[in-house]
Amino acid sequence: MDLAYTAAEEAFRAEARAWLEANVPREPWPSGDTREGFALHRTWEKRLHAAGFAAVAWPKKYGGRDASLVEWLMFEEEYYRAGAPQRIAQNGIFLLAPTLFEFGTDEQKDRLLPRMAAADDVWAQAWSEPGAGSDLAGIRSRATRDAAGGGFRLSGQKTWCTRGAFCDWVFGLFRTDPAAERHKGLTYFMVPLSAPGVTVRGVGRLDGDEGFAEVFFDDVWVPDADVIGGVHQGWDVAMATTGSERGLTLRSPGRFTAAAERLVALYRSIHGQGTPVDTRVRDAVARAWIEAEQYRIFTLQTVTDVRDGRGLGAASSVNKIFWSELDVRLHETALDLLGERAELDDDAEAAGWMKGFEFALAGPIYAGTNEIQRNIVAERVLGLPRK
Amino acid sequence: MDLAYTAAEEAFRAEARAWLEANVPREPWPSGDTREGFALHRTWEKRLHAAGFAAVAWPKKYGGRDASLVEWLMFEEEYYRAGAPQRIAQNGIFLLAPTLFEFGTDEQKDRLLPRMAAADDVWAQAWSEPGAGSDLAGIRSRATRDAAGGGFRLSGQKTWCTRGAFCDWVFGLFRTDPAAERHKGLTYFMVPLSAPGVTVRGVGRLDGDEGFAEVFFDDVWVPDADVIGGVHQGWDVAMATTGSERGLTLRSPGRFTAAAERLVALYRSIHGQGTPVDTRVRDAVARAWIEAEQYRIFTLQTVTDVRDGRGLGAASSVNKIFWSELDVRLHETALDLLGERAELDDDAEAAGWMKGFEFALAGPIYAGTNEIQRNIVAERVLGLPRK
Amino acid sequence: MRFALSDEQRLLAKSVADVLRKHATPADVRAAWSSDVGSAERWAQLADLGVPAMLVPEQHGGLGLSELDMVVVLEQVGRFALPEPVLETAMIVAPLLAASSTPEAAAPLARIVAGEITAAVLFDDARVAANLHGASVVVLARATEGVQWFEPAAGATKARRSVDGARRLGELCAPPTWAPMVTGDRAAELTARARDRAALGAAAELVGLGRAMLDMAVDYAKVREQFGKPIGSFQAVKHHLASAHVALELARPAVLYAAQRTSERAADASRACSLAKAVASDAATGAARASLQCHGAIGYSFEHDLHLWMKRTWALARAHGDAATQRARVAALILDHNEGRS
Amino acid sequence: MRFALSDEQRLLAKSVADVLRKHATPADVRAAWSSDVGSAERWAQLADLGVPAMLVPEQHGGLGLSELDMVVVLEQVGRFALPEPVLETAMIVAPLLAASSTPEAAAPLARIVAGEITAAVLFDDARVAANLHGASVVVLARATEGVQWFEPAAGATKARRSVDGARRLGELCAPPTWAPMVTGDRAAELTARARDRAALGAAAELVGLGRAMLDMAVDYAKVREQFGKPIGSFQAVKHHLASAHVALELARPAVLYAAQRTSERAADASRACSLAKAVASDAATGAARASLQCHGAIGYSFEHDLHLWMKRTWALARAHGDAATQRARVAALILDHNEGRS
Repeated sequence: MDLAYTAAEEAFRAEARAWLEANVPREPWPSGDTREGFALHRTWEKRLHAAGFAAVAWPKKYGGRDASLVEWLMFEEEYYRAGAPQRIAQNGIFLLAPTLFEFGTDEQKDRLLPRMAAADDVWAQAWSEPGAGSDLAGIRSRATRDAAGGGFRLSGQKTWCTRGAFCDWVFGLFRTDPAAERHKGLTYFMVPLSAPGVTVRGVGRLDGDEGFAEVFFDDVWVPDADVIGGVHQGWDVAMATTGSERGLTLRSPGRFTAAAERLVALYRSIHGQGTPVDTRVRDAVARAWIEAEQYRIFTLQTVTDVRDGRGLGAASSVNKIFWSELDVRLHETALDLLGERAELDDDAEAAGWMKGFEFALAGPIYAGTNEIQRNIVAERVLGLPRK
Repeated sequence: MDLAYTAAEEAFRAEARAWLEANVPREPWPSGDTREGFALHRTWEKRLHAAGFAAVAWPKKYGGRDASLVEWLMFEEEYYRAGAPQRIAQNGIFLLAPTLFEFGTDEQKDRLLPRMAAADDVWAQAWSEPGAGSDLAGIRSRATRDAAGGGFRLSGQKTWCTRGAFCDWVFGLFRTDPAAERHKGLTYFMVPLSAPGVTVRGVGRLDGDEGFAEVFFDDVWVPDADVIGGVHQGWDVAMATTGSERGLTLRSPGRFTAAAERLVALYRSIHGQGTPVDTRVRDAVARAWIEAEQYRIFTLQTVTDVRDGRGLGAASSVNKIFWSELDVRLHETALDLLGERAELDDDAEAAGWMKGFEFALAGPIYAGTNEIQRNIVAERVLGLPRK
Repeated sequence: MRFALSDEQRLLAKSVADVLRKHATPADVRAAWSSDVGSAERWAQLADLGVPAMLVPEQHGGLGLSELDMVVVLEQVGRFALPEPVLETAMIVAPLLAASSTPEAAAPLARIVAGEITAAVLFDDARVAANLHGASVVVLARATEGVQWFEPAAGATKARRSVDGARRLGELCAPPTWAPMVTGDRAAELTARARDRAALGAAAELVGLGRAMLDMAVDYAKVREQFGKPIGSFQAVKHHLASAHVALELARPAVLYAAQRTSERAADASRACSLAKAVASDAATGAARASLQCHGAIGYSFEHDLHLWMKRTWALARAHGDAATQRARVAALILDHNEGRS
Repeated sequence: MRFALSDEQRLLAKSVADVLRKHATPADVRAAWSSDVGSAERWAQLADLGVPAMLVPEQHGGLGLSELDMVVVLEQVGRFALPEPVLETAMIVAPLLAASSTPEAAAPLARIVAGEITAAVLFDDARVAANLHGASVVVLARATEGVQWFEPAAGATKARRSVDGARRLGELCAPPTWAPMVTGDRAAELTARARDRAALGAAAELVGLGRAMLDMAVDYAKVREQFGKPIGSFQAVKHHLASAHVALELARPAVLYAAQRTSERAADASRACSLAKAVASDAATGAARASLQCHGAIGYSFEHDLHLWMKRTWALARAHGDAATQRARVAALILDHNEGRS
């Protein structure tokens, strides 16, 4: 057991902290899930890229800086601590890119990753469909071999594509073998939203932003070069991405430890010196802080496991259950501290926590509901019978 | 809506309170789930009977006093408020008797109820079997028609019979049609534990008492007169009893409101004047008190429904989920108040709460686990699909 | 002892529901999100039903009904997520004006009873309240200083934005000269009773909101399929919804009980109101959470009605004392003042 | 950065587990319920493994191992519900005596290292502690007054009964003349560090207890059938056990982290120990509850082993500061002293 960081790692942290201090906008920006906010956030992505911070863990040739997993965690910690802007590039950088690294061809990586890192292409997910959900097995959107060869023709509808109304590309599964059952016969495609036959419709959502989209595909031509992994192999490829989404990469502890520190600051601003000690509130704040710290510590173990070559597999469900539920409790505690102020949408501090709460509520739902995650833990980790 | 009681009801309450004040033992007795405690508690049952308080809601001719449902609730409230002894007769009086009133013959009622009220016969349940559980459908104990006629021969094993090692009779289900599936082909029998072929073995339990028993039946002869309801009709009969067990009758609110008042007293004894206000603890105590009061109020509504002829049906599952979970939280709160003292088995106050906690933990398990109760609520009350 | 609504009360609930089903559809609630003023037509319809006059005694031209009747109406207000200020006008302010027994109260009271105006209330040192910006009469109810009402001048209030866009909040920017109509013990009593009614009324709305969200989730769980069967057949979904049902089933009688005790001026009335608000807040927020979880991503969408109910729930659960604040009130009564159960 | 046990530590865990599997069977634990004294043989076996000497520096004849090594052992102690006072003797008292650097400590320390005696500790104004009645050396550790150790005379202590019959509690009835061996800042420091180790050690045992109870429930849920299939195939059972697993999976690294930080004398060591005890207490009591619920009535029986583990859990979860007390300590550190994360 060694909890110390190397001098190089500490130097990296110092560099990231200094850059963020100098560059993070002082005033909060409009949400990146609105049209104008999205445009603004794209400029931020480009600044990150110019400084080499867009995708620190990627190889240099794709726009990264070959950072280690530990350095990546450090960067995330500093990023959230600095209150830096939302990452609109996250679907590409944190979800699609790991899939490309594992299943993509060199041509795909060379063509797509540098543009992704530079935010020339911003990516959206296209997983859900009106009749499919957490299990993805109900996917009905079809891709059929183009008679002329060299590609496929895609038809169908995808829903709940985050920021899909403003993005450049989507990735998702389409059914290439209609006779195959459930998880079989699916293929993983990447599609530019500018392709003929694609229609995108924005949908408002709970937190007031219109960052969801429905995407309709009407006989959209996609070349073979935009298939990831083999034809009909989409399920295995997607599982890698889904694992990534609910695993280590999407939810680094920095996000929660930073929120916990903001919660401590909120407590101090409300329960200043001279106010009576309120043990009920202190207990709730301590609990939230402790859970964030627990997740930070747990992640040190996870990183070590990954570095040692022990994959996470079903254990990533443990991860996802924990962070998604701690995030809800943490924000609930903040709203409880705010009391009647919590509902004020024109009180920037209150509205920030309320938006965070609404976002947190999506945690137990997306990337496989926590009900499904608990099934996975019970069946694949504890070995309980499926039926 | 009328929350007032009649003069007759108030007079009944006053009489019960006065009698209990005069008769409840000052010192706590050993648990009725031990052999010596059981004998002592039988004398208490006999005193209750002599005063007409053994089964207040029963007809006078069986040893009751024709009390109304409201009066019964009042009696329970006074009984628990007075800290009166545990009712070892409860399996007979609160579980079997309602079944006899609904399904029993006049001969059975005349023969069994007066002796039950007088604690000449104390009854145990024989529901569970090693391979059956909450659904009772896995019952394998058999009853076959005696070739000589006039009765049945019973074989098999029952487990977890509360106080079965000290009781006089048991009631339970036996399979009379081995070819019938699951809930069919069962018959409801009453069996004296003194019958030839019956073996009773005591089993210790979590709270240290030995009040559980396993009962073995080896070709035990039971006359037709000791079948309740029709042959093969045991399931319907048992459902009435099970409904009763988890319904209104077994868990009157008086039990919880009295415990909540004891919790308030415990809080006051620990957090006296001059100690700093501990809002965390106060919140927990208030929550427990509130839940007990909620259940008291809810029961007023239930009593009105019953009196108006609206049966409870599946709604009794709501009842059972609520009281069993509030009972656990209430006792947990008391143990938290006690802190390190909570584990002291030779500290009478602490040990009392710990025993109460252990007893409360059985609540979500027995009389149909709360998992099954939630299924019932979801399917029969909310109308969600079974499969 | 009889714990049940009367036939008249059931009929009242039905009459209100019939009107709201037609005139407070989800589309109407949604429209309130983009409107700065309340719907005059809907208020007129409520006035036709006598709603603003319910708690006003007959000698003041009112209907002389009880808090229990009012709670029956407010449960429907919650069920349909009605944006109009029934709680503020009919439950809190109208009976307060009537009980003040001052000549100054006659004029605003008559206009409320006639359905011409709506009202708002600010307790003690609060500055922000529902319906404050736009109300024709505002009551300042201060337990230790007195009770005063006034017609806010233009510019005296400004709009504040709630997470629930249909909830029109206002802030008092220019308080009137302090000139209480009622002072001393009487003011303390009027304020305390108005606070209790505020908590009780919010509790009733929350029970209605919670039930509506649970109904939505149940309907959805019956038809939405995953893994080849309706999601309502999965035990996890069943248990989420069953737990929400249990909480609501136990919260509703607590609200009815508090209303009855309040109408009786019983000794435990104030405690019962706090208890009702505490359990209704928790039951409704729990139902919101369960409903959202069972709806999955679709519930997260602005296009789905659930969020209209959910945001009202979040706001009302905290308004007039959140669950913890109300439990602290109960704690003070049971732990410090040695009040036994009635 | 490397967050993992070393090969030596894994081997140590295995060695302890091998001994306990053989000599601390459930039947042995049960036998401890009806015995007034600890098992001398089992203590000798632990001494053979070097357990009592682990945290004693080599210059005092000990093994000079770290708190992390000790925690690895204590996790196994919990897993097997071992009744012996490893926590009190090896984790709390031995290093305290060694760190006191007083000549008076040499004799009792040597006997502990040799495996001849066990120890107990009373912090501040406590009178009751585990292993107090029967321990050959008792430490009184008082932050503000000093630290003293003594051999209790006959009659100086009496036995107290715990809900966990295998846990031998004692009460100090006749305290010795107060004559501290260590006073002032040094005593405060020794006491604070001993308290941290106590919390940490209990946390490690709780993680082991929780895991053992979860394992029992999983095994049972695989074979026990209801409604014609194993109960482990029902989603409700799966989710109970999955939640218990998540809590334990997140608690264990917190314990290891606190141990490592303690061994490093790091600035956040004390906070980490409180955090570890808080989350381990909750995770273990949660696992007990889930396990009991999934076992149904059989788990309620004295004949089932579960209750041995469950009662130890209930006792240890409250000993050395329950979850709320430890969270309050963390709160004081993060809210009042402005300590950031390390």
